Amino acid sequence: MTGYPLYLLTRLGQFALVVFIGINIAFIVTHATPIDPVEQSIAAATQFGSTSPEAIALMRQSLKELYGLEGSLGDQYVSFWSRVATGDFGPSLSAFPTPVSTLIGRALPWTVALLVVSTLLTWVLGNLLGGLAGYYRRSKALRFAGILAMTFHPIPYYIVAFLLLIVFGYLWPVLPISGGYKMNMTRDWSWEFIGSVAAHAILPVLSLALVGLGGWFMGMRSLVSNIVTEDYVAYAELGGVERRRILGSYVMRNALVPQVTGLAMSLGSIFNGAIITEQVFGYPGVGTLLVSAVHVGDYSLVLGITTVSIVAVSVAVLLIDLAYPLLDPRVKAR
Amino acid sequence: MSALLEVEDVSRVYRTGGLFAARRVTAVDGVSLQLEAGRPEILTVVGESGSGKTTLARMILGMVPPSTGAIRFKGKDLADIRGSRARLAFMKEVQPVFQNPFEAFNPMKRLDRYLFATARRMAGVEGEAAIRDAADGALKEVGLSLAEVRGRYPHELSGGQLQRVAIARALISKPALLVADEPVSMIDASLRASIVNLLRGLRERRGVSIIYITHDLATAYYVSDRILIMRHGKVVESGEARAVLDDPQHPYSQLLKSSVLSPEVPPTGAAFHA
Amino acid sequence: MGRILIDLLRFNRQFAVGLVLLAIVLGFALLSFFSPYPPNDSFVVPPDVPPSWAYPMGTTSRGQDLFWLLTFSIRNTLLFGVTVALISRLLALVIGLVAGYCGGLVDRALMSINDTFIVIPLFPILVLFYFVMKDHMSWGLLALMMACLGWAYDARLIRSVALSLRTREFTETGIFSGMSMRQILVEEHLPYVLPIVFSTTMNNINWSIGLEVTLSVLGFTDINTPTIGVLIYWANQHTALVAGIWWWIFFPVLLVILAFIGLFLLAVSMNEYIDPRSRLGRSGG
Amino acid sequence: MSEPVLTVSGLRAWYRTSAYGVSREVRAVDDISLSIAAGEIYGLAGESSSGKTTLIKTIANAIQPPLEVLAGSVVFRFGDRPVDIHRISREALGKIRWKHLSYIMQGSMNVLNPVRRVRHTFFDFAFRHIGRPKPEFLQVVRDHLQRLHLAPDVLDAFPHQLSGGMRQRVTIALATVCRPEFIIADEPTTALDVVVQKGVLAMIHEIQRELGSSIIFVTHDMAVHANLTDRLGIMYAGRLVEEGRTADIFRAPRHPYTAHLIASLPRLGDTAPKKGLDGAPPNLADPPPGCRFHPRCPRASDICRREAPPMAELSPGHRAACFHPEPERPA
Repeated sequence: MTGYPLYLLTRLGQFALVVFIGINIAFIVTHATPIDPVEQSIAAATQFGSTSPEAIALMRQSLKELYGLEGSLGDQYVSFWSRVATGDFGPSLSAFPTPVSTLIGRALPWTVALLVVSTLLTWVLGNLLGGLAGYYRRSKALRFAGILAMTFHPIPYYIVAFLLLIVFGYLWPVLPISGGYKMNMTRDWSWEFIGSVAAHAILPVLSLALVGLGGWFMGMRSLVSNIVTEDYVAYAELGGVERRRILGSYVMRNALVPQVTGLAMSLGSIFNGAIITEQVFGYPGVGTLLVSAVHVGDYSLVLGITTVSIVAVSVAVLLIDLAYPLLDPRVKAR
Repeated sequence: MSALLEVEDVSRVYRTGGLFAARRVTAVDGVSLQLEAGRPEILTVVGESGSGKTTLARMILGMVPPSTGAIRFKGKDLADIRGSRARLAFMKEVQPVFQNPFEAFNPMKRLDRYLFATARRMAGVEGEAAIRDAADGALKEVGLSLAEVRGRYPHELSGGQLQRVAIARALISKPALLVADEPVSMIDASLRASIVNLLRGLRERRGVSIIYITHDLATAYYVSDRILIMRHGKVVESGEARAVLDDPQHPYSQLLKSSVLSPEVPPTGAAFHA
Repeated sequence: MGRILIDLLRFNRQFAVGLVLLAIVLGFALLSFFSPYPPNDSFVVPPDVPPSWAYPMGTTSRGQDLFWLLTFSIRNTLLFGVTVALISRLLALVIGLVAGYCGGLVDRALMSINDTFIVIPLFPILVLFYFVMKDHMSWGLLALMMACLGWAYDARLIRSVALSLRTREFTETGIFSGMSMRQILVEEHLPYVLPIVFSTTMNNINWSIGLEVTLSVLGFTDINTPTIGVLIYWANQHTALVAGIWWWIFFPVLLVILAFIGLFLLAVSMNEYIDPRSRLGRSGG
Repeated sequence: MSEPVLTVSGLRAWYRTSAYGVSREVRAVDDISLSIAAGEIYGLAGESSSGKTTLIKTIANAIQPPLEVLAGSVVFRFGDRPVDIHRISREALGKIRWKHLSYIMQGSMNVLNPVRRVRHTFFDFAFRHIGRPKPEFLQVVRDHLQRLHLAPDVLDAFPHQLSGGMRQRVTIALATVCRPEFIIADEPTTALDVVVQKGVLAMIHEIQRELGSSIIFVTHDMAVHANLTDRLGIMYAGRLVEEGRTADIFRAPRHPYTAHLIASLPRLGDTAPKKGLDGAPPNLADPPPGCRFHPRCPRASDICRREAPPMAELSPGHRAACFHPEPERPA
């Protein structure tokens, strides 16, 4: 077997492995706890008010089922997987009886939209500027951009988002700093609503972009300064091929290939960044949901979000991997 | 007469690809050859890129196990050599010379350390003075001396000198067999002849058998006793070197020979007029 | 090694700036040993005093002298980063070198697992971890957890260096000179791997500090050990920004940003130094 | 005799590097003059670090730091106007490249863009010179490939789908599609297997005779020079040490270095002992004074250690830079 089918099989195998190991880590983590999550949940749920002992006993039983703590460890493992496979994490404890899957389903589109917009924007812009900076090494403006990239890139998502919050929330309050759209607005497809959504997305997108841009910028710049020494670039220059064509079709085009692999590899950490940023700006995605679930002690929701995150990121990586041969014709020959 | 080296119907298949799917490439396909003990000779393996000649050399050196078939050195199957003691005993007798002399030594380390390590570990020489003497003796054999090499780094020597050091190192343990993989292809023409002469001299003076891997028929003709022509992992023709090269029988050998450019200006002017 | 450092200091501005930034941060952390107050004592000074000669960084609403509190916090934060980096270095080095040296199926299997750890989103897992540990969560446990999850990217880099070293002829020369595998890995290969280990260490410290700060600010760690993140957490709990206690936020953020940029510059300059092209430019012969 | 197509005079090109406090000056090309006539194949021979690659880069004006041209000129004459390739504008150079002056690189290397189909590479390099609409341009390319016995489907291939020999043939087709007057060929057959090498050399020879182009052909392989080139220049340690008709040089080399080089060549069917040359080529960052070959030269005397021998014409069309040349051998 050769070519695309071989490649396809390899990537699908890798996808399965990522999901498998990821879910196992989640299982191990949840079962390594020294405390009893059932008792803890009951304590959390009953701390504000008196509940009758019968109700608590009932709750304990249903929680045990819910947590998959019934039976031997092997049984628990099997039931854990069956819940992952069906996407059924039971009802949320904090928003009882709304199923966890409904809550995640409501939040996920916000996160996905935030991720897609900010990732595409940063990736395209970062690669473009980085490519130019690698090719036109003497440009002052691009050198300055390099210093900016180097300053912002190492700062973690949380701090950048926090700084933006301070600047636009307290020092110069021109942008909405919280929520996904204006409160009390009806959710329809009116221009007003879309505008509000866009305005609320500016700061989250910006904070993701500030961190991400630097990474792609520096990665692309160093790739390009390597590629300009390749023989095919030297040859095109000897051939008098137009500079713009050399930059586009020879240098950048070849540098894009590893940058796409890089995108697939860093999706996990970009996702981390997104859910952290959401929390800072109270954006109604899974990040905010996750943090509030922890605060209210909603075990099923936390577990649901973790597993959905693992699967979602793996799927996104798989999609990039499957599209990769379009960019690199050599894959088919490997 | 007993055999020094027996290569019996050896093949090597490589797997490439990821963990979940792979494809197979046959590099060496059913090759057999034999060297007699007590009758040192230079056996040349000739082939173009992809002929499997380097894989064959690596299998004889025990660096790559064969997929099928057996290699025996002095009657002992290489597959049975296990443990570091047995490995060392084998390597004492079979030593390599590599293609790129600039790569054969760690650029960050001094050259003499390889000579001393070989003397200490492979030849079992003990005592600083004796180790230095062993290194010096081997270097003299290749036309250098320890004084010229001691404390020097690889980049301070030319390719020809480095290749001599590499050969000297291989000689310290007094091996019965040298496997030289394209030892002159990275060396400048003005230095090449002396390396090739050195190999010839070693067979005569030291009684070392040499497996000489090359793509160059002209040097093969100059040094070899016997020759093996490989293509796509298979041996297409073998025999006494001059006989084979003077009158090749296999169509591929004939093609190979007719493709070699002679370094003479043809009487008619350029060769490609026809 | 000493010459390399001097060369880098003299000729690489990024390295020099990085080193200076880091020296400032480190010096500040060392001051903690001279602190007049234990880190967890509160209401030892008047609360909410703006920066002044008496309190150069002001005081918190909990009556702590921010200057001295910050020395403890940055020390713990750096210590956390170094701990994670050291443990994960061990994993990354062993896995990277073994995969590279052995090659073949071992390499493919290890790298598949490796790529998995690169891709998996760690933040939700760490949150889940906190969730099930709650009060049992400690600084050391979190460091261990993060080290177990954060070695993969660096193992891949180390592996690629080890893989190319394995195929270089001088490795074979070493083997046929009778050197042992340990001798080859330590004496022949380690000098090539060390610079990349150094640069990945810096990046890994950055990464772990970043996650620690994030988790702490959200309150998802042990909030009784003072770290930069915990400091900001308490500031947020007291709505310091709304109350106008800006210094409570400003100084920790500034200090940790200096640390991030300093570490990053060291990593970048080291990377440039080990880049074969720039190495070519300064080799003799 | 008509004006030469290429005149190189007094060319000096050095590498100057400074990194981490180590400054170096490598005198890769040191005072070289030569000229190449129309329709001639000029061979350039030399070992590694003889400066031949640098000379070629300088002639092609592919000069990147740290390489610097310190003195001398490289003048091409296409038509009736001489152009100094180091002193013309970028636009003017762009008009000359490929139309008049093209280039063939070492085949093993990655000279074709790996993610671009061969057809697009032809467009990139040649379309603006041929000046015809697309379909007609493609027809020109197809006809040209056919003339070189290449199937037109190679146009649809990616470089990795072609074998090494095929890639090199495609490069030759690319370099000749605009029918240039001058072709620079830099080790075009070095990485190829002998069987393929022979075919590629034949192809170069055939197209050269057809177009009447001049070629400067660089290789360290003396056998290739013997069979392909009309005239030959031998470089040693950054200098041209001998130049003449290829047949004359092979029959009666005058410079001791050349003489040794030719005598030590292995020949199929020849087992007579060959002598090696002691020592090694000098480090060009610190070359020996006087004649750069003197430390290895069997004929060296005091003057060789003090002065650099000038290039002198020893017999018609045969020059060498040596105070004690090998004796002349009449044909």
